[in-house]
Amino acid sequence: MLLIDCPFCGKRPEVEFRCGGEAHIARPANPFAVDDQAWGEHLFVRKNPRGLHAERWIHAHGCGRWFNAIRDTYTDRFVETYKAGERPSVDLSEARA
Amino acid sequence: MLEARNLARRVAPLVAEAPVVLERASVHTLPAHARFSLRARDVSGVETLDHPIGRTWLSEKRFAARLGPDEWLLGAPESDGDLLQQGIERALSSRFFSLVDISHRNVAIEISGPAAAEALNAGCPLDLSEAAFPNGSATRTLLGKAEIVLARPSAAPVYRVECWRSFATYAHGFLIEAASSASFR
Amino acid sequence: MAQTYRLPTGGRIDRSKPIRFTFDGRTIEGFAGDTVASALLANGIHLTGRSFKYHRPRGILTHGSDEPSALLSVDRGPGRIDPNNRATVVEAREGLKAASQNRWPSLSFDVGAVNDLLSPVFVAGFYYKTFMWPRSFWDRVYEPVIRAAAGLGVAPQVPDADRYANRHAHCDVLVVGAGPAGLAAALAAAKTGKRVIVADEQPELGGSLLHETTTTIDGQSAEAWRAAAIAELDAQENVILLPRTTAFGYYNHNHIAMTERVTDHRADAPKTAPRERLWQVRAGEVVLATGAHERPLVFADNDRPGVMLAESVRVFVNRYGVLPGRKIVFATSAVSAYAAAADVKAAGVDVTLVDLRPEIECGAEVERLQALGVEVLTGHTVVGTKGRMRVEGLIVAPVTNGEIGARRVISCDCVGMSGGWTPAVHLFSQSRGKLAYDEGLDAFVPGASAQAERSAGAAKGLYDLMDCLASGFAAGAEAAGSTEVRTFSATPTPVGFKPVRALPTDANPAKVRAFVDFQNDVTAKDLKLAMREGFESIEHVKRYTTTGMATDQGKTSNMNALGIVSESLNRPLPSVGTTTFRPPYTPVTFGALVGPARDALFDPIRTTPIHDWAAEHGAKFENVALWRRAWFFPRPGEDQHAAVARECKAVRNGVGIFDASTLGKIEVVGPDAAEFMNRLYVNPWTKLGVGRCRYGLMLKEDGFILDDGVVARLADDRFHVTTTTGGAPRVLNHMEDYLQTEWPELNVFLTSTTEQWAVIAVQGPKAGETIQNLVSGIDLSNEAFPHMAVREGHICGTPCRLFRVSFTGDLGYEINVPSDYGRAVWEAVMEAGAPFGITPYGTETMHVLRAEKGYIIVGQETDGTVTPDDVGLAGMIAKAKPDFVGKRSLARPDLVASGRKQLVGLETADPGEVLDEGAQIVADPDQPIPMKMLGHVTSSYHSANCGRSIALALVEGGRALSGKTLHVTTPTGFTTVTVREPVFFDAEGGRINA
Amino acid sequence: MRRFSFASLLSEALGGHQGWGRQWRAPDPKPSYDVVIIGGGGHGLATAYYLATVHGITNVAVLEKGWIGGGNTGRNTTIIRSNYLYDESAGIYEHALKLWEGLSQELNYNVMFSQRGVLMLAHNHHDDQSFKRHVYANRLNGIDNEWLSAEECKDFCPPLSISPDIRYPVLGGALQRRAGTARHDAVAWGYARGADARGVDIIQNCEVTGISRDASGKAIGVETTRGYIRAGRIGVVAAGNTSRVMAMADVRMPLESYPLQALVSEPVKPVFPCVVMSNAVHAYISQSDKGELVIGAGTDQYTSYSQQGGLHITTHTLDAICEIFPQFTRMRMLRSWGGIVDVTPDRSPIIGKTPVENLFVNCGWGTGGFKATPGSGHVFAHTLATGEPHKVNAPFTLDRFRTGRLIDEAAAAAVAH
Repeated sequence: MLLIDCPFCGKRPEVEFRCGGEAHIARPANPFAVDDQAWGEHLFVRKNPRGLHAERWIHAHGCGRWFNAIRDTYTDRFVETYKAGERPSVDLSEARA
Repeated sequence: MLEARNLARRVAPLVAEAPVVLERASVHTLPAHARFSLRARDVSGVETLDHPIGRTWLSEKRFAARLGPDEWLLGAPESDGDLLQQGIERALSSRFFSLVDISHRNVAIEISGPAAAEALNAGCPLDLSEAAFPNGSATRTLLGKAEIVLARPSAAPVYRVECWRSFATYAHGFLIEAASSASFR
Repeated sequence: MAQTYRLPTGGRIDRSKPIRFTFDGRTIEGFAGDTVASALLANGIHLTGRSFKYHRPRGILTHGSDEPSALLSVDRGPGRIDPNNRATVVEAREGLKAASQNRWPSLSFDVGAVNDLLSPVFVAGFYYKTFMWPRSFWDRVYEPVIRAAAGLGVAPQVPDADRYANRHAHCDVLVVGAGPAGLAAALAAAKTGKRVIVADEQPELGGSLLHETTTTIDGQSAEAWRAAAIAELDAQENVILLPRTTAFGYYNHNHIAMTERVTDHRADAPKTAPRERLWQVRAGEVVLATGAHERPLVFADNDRPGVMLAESVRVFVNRYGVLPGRKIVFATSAVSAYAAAADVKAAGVDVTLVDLRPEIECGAEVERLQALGVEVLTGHTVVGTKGRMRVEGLIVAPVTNGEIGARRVISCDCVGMSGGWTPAVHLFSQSRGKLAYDEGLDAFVPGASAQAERSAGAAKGLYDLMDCLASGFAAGAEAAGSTEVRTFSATPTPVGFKPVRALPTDANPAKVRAFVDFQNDVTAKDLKLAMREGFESIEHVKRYTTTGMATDQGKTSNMNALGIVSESLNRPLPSVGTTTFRPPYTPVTFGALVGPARDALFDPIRTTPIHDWAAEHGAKFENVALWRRAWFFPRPGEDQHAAVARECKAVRNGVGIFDASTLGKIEVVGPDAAEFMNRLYVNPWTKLGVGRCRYGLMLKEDGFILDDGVVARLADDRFHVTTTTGGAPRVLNHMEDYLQTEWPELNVFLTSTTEQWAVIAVQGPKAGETIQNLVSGIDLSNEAFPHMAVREGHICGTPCRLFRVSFTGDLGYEINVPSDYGRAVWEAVMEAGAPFGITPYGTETMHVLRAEKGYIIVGQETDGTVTPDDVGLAGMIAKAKPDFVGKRSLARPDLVASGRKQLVGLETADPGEVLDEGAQIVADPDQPIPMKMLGHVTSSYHSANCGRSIALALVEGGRALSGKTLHVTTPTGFTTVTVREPVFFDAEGGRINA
Repeated sequence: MRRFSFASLLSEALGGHQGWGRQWRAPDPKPSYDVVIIGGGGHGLATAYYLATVHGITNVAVLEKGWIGGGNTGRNTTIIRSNYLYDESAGIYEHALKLWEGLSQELNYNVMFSQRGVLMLAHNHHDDQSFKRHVYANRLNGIDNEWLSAEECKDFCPPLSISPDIRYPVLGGALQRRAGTARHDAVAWGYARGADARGVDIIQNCEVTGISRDASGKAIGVETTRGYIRAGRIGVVAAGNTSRVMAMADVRMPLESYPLQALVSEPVKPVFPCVVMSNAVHAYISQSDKGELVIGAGTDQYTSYSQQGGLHITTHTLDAICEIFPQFTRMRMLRSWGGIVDVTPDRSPIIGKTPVENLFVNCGWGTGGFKATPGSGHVFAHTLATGEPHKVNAPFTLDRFRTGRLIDEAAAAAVAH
């Protein structure tokens, strides 16, 4: 069971959280401006990296806030967590594939 | 809401449950209480609310547990419910907030005794040690398969477990089972 | 004669507390402190069971949790019988009944032993090559026979009489293993004041110190040092000592799972005490002081009862005061066996020691042992054993430069063997630390850590007592953030061994059966066969031969198997790889993992404030998500059909009352509430007036229906949203997600009020008359309070939110009152409705009544692939809104394509025939299989009000098929239906406004 | 290929089994192949086998970064069934089931396909309706599936508790009698041996590190840890690692990889005669030929390549198992493990062409890939051989995530009201 550092509550056990998948996928401001291909990708295509991954979590059985995390999907180690709307301090483009 | 106005009989979910007193941990149901869920973004300067997440402002009769950056569980004796509501409305009058009566949504159970924390840890994955969960702590968490708000209102080994009413039978049963297991060395 | 092999003195057993238990019906005497194994040995019993495949006689190999052979069924009373217990771990207790396994009719005469004669055929992987003809014989003949022969013990037959407990715990330092290294680590960590937990699988803490009789530490006996260390730890409040507790799993982020055996060893345990307790520890730092396992030697017929590990012989003598034999031969390539031989000799036993190593490599230990009167044969290999049910002799031969000399039989009744030591790196490996091969130690040792842990003592290959103590202390101090260093003085431990794989032999290699995995009957020959067949990765070898897959998970076999593979392939051992260690370290009862989550605590049963009333009035209940809802209210003599028919008619003709409390409720509050609702629902909300309600439909972003429910506007900035019962948590999550992450600029807050309100639906033409005298402050007239309106007022003096809504198509109200008043208000409404024949009804009647009106139920008419248009609700969609969740997806090609399934009504030709829900629909029942299916029946009931059966269905292009005939599957064939509009009752909708 | 039979076994027994040769060779990679298959699991090996046997294409390499069958093939709970709801899924799983029924004989390798029956328990009205929908749909598709009452469920699976007093009483169940289990490792080995005998090169310890494309964008070869290999066509069958491999050709996939856990008990004498699945309480269980209870746990909630999940997933599964089989609390968990499953948004596979010419993909089997192994390999071989999908895999396109034509079995079983 992971130990997750909620930006509001500190380190808490995974069972209090729900994972919301890949982070920083912005909903297009005007969905009708994108074609079916792009809309399909928005809905379904995910990076799914082996390595650093920006993902969404909600401290559902805690403070109830959504936040983001950078986790290495190979080691399952969290590099950082940060509030929704903020950017991570690590550069994900350098993350190992 | 003032009880005097009500003609209908009130039936609490754990009304029939007698206190369970075991050697090292005891489980009691607590009487009805006025409670509100307060949601607000800005509470600066409001003494009863402006404290860290996970901490509780406590007076003799009322409490305000900060469960998150914008969420508080407020409590008062049944008869003080309207006053509490008015107080919050006054204090936050110029700001955006949501105040919702949840007096009947929540049920409180108390577990106390030297093994109270250990019993809670049968289902609650948090560190309840003196350093990690001192007097005045409160947080939403889990007890087995039920979500609860766990509060520690005093320095004594006494914990208040609040859950939604339909989970009360489960939470109560869980605590009794846990208290009896914890009592066994 | 009882306990003829018990030494007159010595050992840690309590001779003042004799106990009696049975083994295969025979009474065994022992003492408190015995394991079943030590007591059996004290009674001269070695034969304890039959092996998995060949049903060979097997005895006790080890003294601990790595035991692969001595597995017993243990009976501690009714509901307390379980198989596959290691005799070396089960503490003997009064009244326990142990039984051998995998034998029939008896342990000494086992019919299955015929397999042993067939062993030339039954080699590794033989079953992949045969049993294929005739095809049908696999299921009917071969497999049943194979299954019956395998499987060891018998599964419990009745529900468990025991309880189990769970405990989450936190500490700064967790020390796993309380041998010398672990105790030293704990002492160091405890001194810092940090929170320390010490867990050890044995009943007493101390590890190897429990059988050291001559060793001293810091000038005192090992036992005195051990006792002082434990006393010191026990006295500290920051330390929790957990004997009988096995750390079995090392999970992510220093989450360690351990089982504490609480009552199995106690005949006097209170009935309520948990049998086991699962500890889930979140540790800041972990010290792994898990010790090492001794390796068996691989030689012909090394599996005879009486052949044991050398150190185990020593443990039985020193710790339990038991002689495993009267004439014991040690066979070894490790110096540690000399200590065992010396201790056994001191106990008065005739001892011979055979060392594979040439004398020159054996050092001073040889002379020391000879001085005690022990015959020592260096440079000798073992080529076989004598005996069957018990070893009677060891066949040895000198070996010089690979040449085997003349054989010699040393008669004996016990063999102690040692092929060296393997650090127990299981937990380290589970923590995903990298193992490193140490050639000098011929073992994998902990390399780079992946988590906050460190190993100490024998677990990292340090076998000298002084080193163990020092490394333990250093690890404990470091884990606790201290830099304290301490040295210990202790009797030097002779260490070192020569790695051997299969022992050299002069026998025909095709005939030699030298066991590597004792439980799964895997021989060195099997491993070589696997390699000949191209299975070269150790994982392949393991899977093909099943070595290492037994209940000891390879603790005794893995290194020998690896070594043999490495040697045969002529590849360095690390390149063959080590198998991955997975939890659990030793098997863990399901009960411990389940803990209290049984019976009433398995899953919460959610009930409404009116539940008890319903139960008192004979309701039958159904499970809906976690809720238990009243299903129908049968009167005496009524079956479900009759009860539902009566309830349905009562609602249409008078008034019915229904507990709708389980509906999800969310209070949406804030100046941007209407905008938020606009973005989430397909419907428009801006113009919904205060005091008005609207049916809302919500989609997922993929365009499919997520949920529905009535929404009331209580104020400009306050909505009372309702959801389906099962959808309540999902909808709130969905809303929170968008609110927090997509539209944080909106000033809106959400609060679940599902359980704040009891909801009493009063439905039917007499609904208004029923409640009018109970309500105050609300004008119930049609003009003042029309359909789809909401008012706040009082009922029975209790504040309420009164909705004029209907899920029946008749006049209806939903009374929301604070939950604690639900039952009283319900009873008041029942009383007020009595003159109108008010009838309580359950979910089944609710379903029928809404189906009569063609109202959908999300999850029944929809299934996660259904759009608003599919169910005829496209009209709900606000045309003017540029966007809402799911709108874009509704324009995807397949969602606008023709031929989608659409909601229709179906009528059977026979009005009495009720279709099966889930039945499939075809145009032509005579077409060949596979048939083209047009859709399926989503809802189907007998409607008492329509006087016939009714059904709703999703049918391909269904709306254009009205009046057409289709065919629907039945349990025996097909039946004919006519497609129609999905409204069966009051199609004009007049009743709702009546 | 040396034929396996009781006679050959017996004759080898007389000679101490010295005469058995390798079941498959260990060749060095050639510079070029007609088809390169990335991934030596069951699906990849089956693909190679059918390329050789059905299509006569034998200049084929299967590249495996570890040892064959070491991924999900060797980590699953071996359940095989075909009683899926939608025509598309029923089509491919039934195609596979028919191949399973003759597989041991076809491969001359006993894969121990055991038609013990798979019983799916209904615990509420919604299950009842949903399973009947399946039963009827299967019947019209020619797939066996029948509805059993609770008592009939108990007769079929005696250890089952049908007490009305348990939390979610058993109301009935859907039984597919032709469904069952197989010996997972043997499937990989049997296909490997069969493919190898027909000339396919199975190359272990060979990790693909790049996919090379020509100026027109066409895939033309793979970079590997054992050198560059030219390829006429490339089939990616890399399960949990598909996203990574496809990224080498700049193709982004609608996939996420999750840890899936499973466990076995200590072995016991035959006690559990079939496979039981319960969606409502999230559990499935069978007993292996060795006697171990084989129990499937769930996936963790986050993506991961660690093949390790949390203990709470295991405990949750065992809660459910012990609720319907209360006598099993005294059984012991012997071994638990994790695999990485690649999951598509509709939990159905993607088998077919990709936007890159000559690059084909077979992935997204999620938690259900083992049962499809023969069918998946068979139709993917067709796709690789002809460049066009077989009619059975034609619906399982990558394009469906654009058009919305999803094949969502899980949504069809959505938990109700």
